[in-house]
Amino acid sequence: MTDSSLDTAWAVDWLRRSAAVVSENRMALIELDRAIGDGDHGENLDRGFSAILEKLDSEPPLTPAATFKLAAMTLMSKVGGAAGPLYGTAFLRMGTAMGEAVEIDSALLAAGLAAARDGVVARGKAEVGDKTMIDAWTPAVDAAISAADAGASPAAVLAAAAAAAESGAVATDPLIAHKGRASYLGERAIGHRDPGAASSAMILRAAAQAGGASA
Amino acid sequence: MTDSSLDTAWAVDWLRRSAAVVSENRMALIELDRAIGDGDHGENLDRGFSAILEKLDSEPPLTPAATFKLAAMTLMSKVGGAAGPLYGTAFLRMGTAMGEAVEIDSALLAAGLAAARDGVVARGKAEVGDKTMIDAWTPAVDAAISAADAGASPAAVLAAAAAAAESGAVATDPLIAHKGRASYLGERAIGHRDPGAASSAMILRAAAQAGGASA
Amino acid sequence: MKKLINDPKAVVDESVEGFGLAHADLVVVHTDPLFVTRKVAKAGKVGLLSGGGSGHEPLHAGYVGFGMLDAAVPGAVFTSPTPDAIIAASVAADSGAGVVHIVKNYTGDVLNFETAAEMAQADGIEVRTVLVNDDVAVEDSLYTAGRRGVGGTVLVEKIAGAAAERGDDLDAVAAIGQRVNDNVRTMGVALSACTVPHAGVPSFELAENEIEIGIGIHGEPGRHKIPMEDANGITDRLLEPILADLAPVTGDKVLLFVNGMGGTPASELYIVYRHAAKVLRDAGLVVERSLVGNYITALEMQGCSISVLRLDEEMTELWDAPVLAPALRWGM
Amino acid sequence: MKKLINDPKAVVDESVEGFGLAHADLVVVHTDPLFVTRKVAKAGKVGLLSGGGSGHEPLHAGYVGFGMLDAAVPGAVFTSPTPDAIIAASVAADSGAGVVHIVKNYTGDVLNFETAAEMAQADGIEVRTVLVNDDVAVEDSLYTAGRRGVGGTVLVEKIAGAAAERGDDLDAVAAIGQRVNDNVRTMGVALSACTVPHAGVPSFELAENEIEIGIGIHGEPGRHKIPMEDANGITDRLLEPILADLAPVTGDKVLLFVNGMGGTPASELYIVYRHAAKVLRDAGLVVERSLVGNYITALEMQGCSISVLRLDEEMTELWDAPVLAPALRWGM
Ligand SMILES: Nc1ncnc2c1ncn2[C@@H]1O[C@H](COP(=O)(O)OP(=O)(O)O)[C@@H](O)[C@H]1O
Ligand SMILES: Nc1ncnc2c1ncn2[C@@H]1O[C@H](COP(=O)(O)OP(=O)(O)O)[C@@H](O)[C@H]1O
Ligand SMILES: [Mg+2]
Ligand SMILES: [Mg+2]
Ligand SMILES: [Mg+2]
Ligand SMILES: [Mg+2]
Repeated sequence: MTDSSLDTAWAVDWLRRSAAVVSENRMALIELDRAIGDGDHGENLDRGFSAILEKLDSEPPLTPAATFKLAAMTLMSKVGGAAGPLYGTAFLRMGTAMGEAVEIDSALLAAGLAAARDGVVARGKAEVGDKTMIDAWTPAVDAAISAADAGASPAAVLAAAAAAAESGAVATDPLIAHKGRASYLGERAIGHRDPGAASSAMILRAAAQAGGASA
Repeated sequence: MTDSSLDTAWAVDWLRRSAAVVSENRMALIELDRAIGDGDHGENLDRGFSAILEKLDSEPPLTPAATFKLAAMTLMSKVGGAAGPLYGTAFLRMGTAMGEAVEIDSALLAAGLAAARDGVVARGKAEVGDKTMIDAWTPAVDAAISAADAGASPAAVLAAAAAAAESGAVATDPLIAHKGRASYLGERAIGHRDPGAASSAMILRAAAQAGGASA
Repeated sequence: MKKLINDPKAVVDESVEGFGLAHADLVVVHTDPLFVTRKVAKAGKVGLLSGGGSGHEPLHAGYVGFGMLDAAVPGAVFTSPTPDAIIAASVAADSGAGVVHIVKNYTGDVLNFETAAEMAQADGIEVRTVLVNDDVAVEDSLYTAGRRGVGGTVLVEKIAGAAAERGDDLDAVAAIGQRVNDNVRTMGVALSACTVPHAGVPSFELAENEIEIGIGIHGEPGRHKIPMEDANGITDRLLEPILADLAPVTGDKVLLFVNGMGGTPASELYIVYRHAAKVLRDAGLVVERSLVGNYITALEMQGCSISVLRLDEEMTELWDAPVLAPALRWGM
Repeated sequence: MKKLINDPKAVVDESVEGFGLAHADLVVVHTDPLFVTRKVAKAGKVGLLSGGGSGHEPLHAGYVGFGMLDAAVPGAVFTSPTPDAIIAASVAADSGAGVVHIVKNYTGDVLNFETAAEMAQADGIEVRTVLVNDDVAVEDSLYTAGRRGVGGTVLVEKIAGAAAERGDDLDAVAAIGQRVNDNVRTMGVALSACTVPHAGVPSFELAENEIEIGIGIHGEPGRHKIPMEDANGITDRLLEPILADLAPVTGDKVLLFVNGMGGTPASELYIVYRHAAKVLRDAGLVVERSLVGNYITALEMQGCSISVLRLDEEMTELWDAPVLAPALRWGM
């Protein structure tokens, strides 16, 4: 791995850091989901990412794409609810976008993140402003593409994506939800952060930390 | 009615005052029963005595005995639980003991109270110290007989009975119960007053007030 | 207090009225006095009657129907019904072969049913009484009112009901009811108290991490409070006195009944059932029949009771016999 | 949080295991992935499968049996099951005539069942999906996830189950399921919240005199909070949007389903039933069939839902057809 590319170790580290941050924030995500959903988001993701850790130990993947496909299959079969298929699709599409590459440069990284986001949109049909994880992913992808176009390193691309995702998550606070369970609440969802946007920001921050740590 | 006897008006007044005191203390009796029973004693007696009031209006009784039999039949068919048959039997036996008399002197009054108490014992098999209404009735009957033997007026007999019943009720506080629901509690009943003893003391106080008021 | 009720004093009347409307194909509700009878009576059959305070639904009215009760007499909430209602229901349940009263052993129930039985007998109706007292939480001694009738009541009603339905005579029906009672033991636990509508406050206090062991079905406090435990631990605590008292021997066949107190999800009852079945198996018993659900409740109390009934062949056959009541139905 | 559970993470596995032990005569529990199938499958019959988050017991596993479901797939508490389990259950439920998936309309359920259906179809199993969305509390617009599937689900499962049992083909079973969904409307109320085991705290807050109108079955907040009212008032509030949306005409025959959310005594459900039956009668409708009890719950939540299903002759006939499942049984 060089300054200008990320490798399988990064992908694995990303997942491990995601597992750690989700586990640490399990209760916080439950609380967010309790307010405008059914209170299981933290539990569901924690179950899924714990299972990923076990899989990473028992069948270490050989490429970034294989790493993300392992994550996708595990999330799909362990998480359930809305987040399982959505995160599952995100990681699956990212893996597919990365093909056989073992070194991920900034352009491929941005393309991978865009494919992940497009996968979530394809499954969930949410638009920006619907108060879903898309409100974190779309600004993250936009920032990643801009950074990559401007010649930034993969680590910088990830840092830009994470920061944008965090702002995007915060920006869901004043919204009415149009998708997912929070949409049943109408105006009562106002003032609450979308749990999926919050977890997406955490996971993208984990990607940046893995990128920075190994850069 | 004279100083030396009570009449039907007294009997009716007793029941009316009992209804009033039970209704006023409905919640207090519920609380006592909630602590060591099932929390219905106040509700049950209130239902019974309210029904007695209606009956007294619609079919005014002509003798003390008829008054007490009306009370007995109403309590028996409206109260249920343990208190219904026990109070029902008490008033029934008191009525029977008074026969056709329209003037109740101290001796007959004491005999009536004793018959009432004996009826409760016959049905419920409780002894003094079992933490039941008998712990109010037995000292009341003893005091009534002593007073009558000493030549006291009926009003004074009732006052003595009421005072003794009140002490008897208070004296149930430290006891373990051997009859009724409170017996399931073993030592946990200690420190609580028996609800039936408490209501008996109230009802006997009502008798004395009716006697005093009309004396 | 938050309840789906109107006037607290009308709870029983309105509820039984709704019950009658919802199950008009099976039961008839009589008012003033209030009691419930089977829609299609069977001539010449021994009548089976039960009753007691309300708040234990579906007990007893839910068990009125083919193969179970002929009449049920609901009292006020947690208060035994009065003799006049029991007598009226006995008259309705009698088709000449006599009536068996199934009475839970509480002072109030015993006194009111005793009075009613006396008066019904005086009116020429033969009455036998089966007194249910299966609760091992209560010491059965001279110094208590004796063991309470709890979960076993449902089993007595089903099995005696099947005996009456097949044509057993008065003494035989009473005898099989008694045999069920002699072979069943129950113990309960509460995680929360219930609130009697007319009282408006919970019937006892439990701290956030306390449970009440040896609870009855009237919101009365139990044997003692203990700190919260897991389901397996609680199940062990309930089964231990049951097995000590029932003293079954290896190879005995039993019916395992895990009953919800009203406010406990079915999923939790099955977690208790799972461990109870294992404990019985480990004790060398054969769980031949099972019942899991809210069958004898204490309003919205959270908790459960476990009953173990030692079966013989006849009891098993009568248990399996068809029953068609609002709250218990199989074979038809 | 006080619950009769062991490890919060093992609640579903242990509960379903206990369920399987208690009903070993009717169902088989498969683990890893977890699903439940009918003990005696019928060859050549269309398979009926449902599933969803746990915590709604007896839904769905309680309805596996003759005349109803062939398979049920329980997810984690309040969390849709995953595609692998749905696929495995679909394979088990298919005897060559295809499988109908009955799915409650929640994003999670829809996405997981969609994925599973795609993959099962790719494996050569014909799948049809009936999406249940009977909850009138939710606006069905482009700006929401659409109406939720709630109480109507039980009715869809029973009636479509009877159609499958009598031998209807795949499209016909799906069509009758769809017809039930099109003719049923539901609205719920909560008097208290429930506590998801892994969360350990109640799913929403209600003041002592507040109730939540338009509640779903996942402890999610409802449409709005209002001050506590009496049962008749609450019943009126639930029926009003149901009737406005269903728009029945005088003389229509309906099934009235009063469902308990898990922590409400049966007596209260009958008080609601009593008034609801009166309101429907006053609206010129004929209450032809009734169902009262805990059939689709939200753990120990206190409250209820009312469903009104407009019946036609075929639906009534299929409703009456025999069913033999752990939680619904008649005619056999
Ligand atoms: N249609 C959708 N498109 C994108 N994201 C969605 C959609 N529906 C729900 N989500 C996301 O899923 C999150 C909820 O996930 P989770 O709580 O695990 O599932 P469930 O709602 O099934 O309980 C929401 O906070 C939201 O970000
Ligand atoms: N065997 C008995 N003999 C005398 N009094 C009794 C007996 N059993 C119960 N009681 C009295 O009845 C009272 C309880 O009455 P109540 O609450 O109305 O009936 P229940 O216990 O059926 O709910 C007790 O406080 C006690 O005084
Ligand atoms: Mg959620
Ligand atoms: Mg009492
Ligand atoms: Mg009582
Ligand atoms: Mg969920």
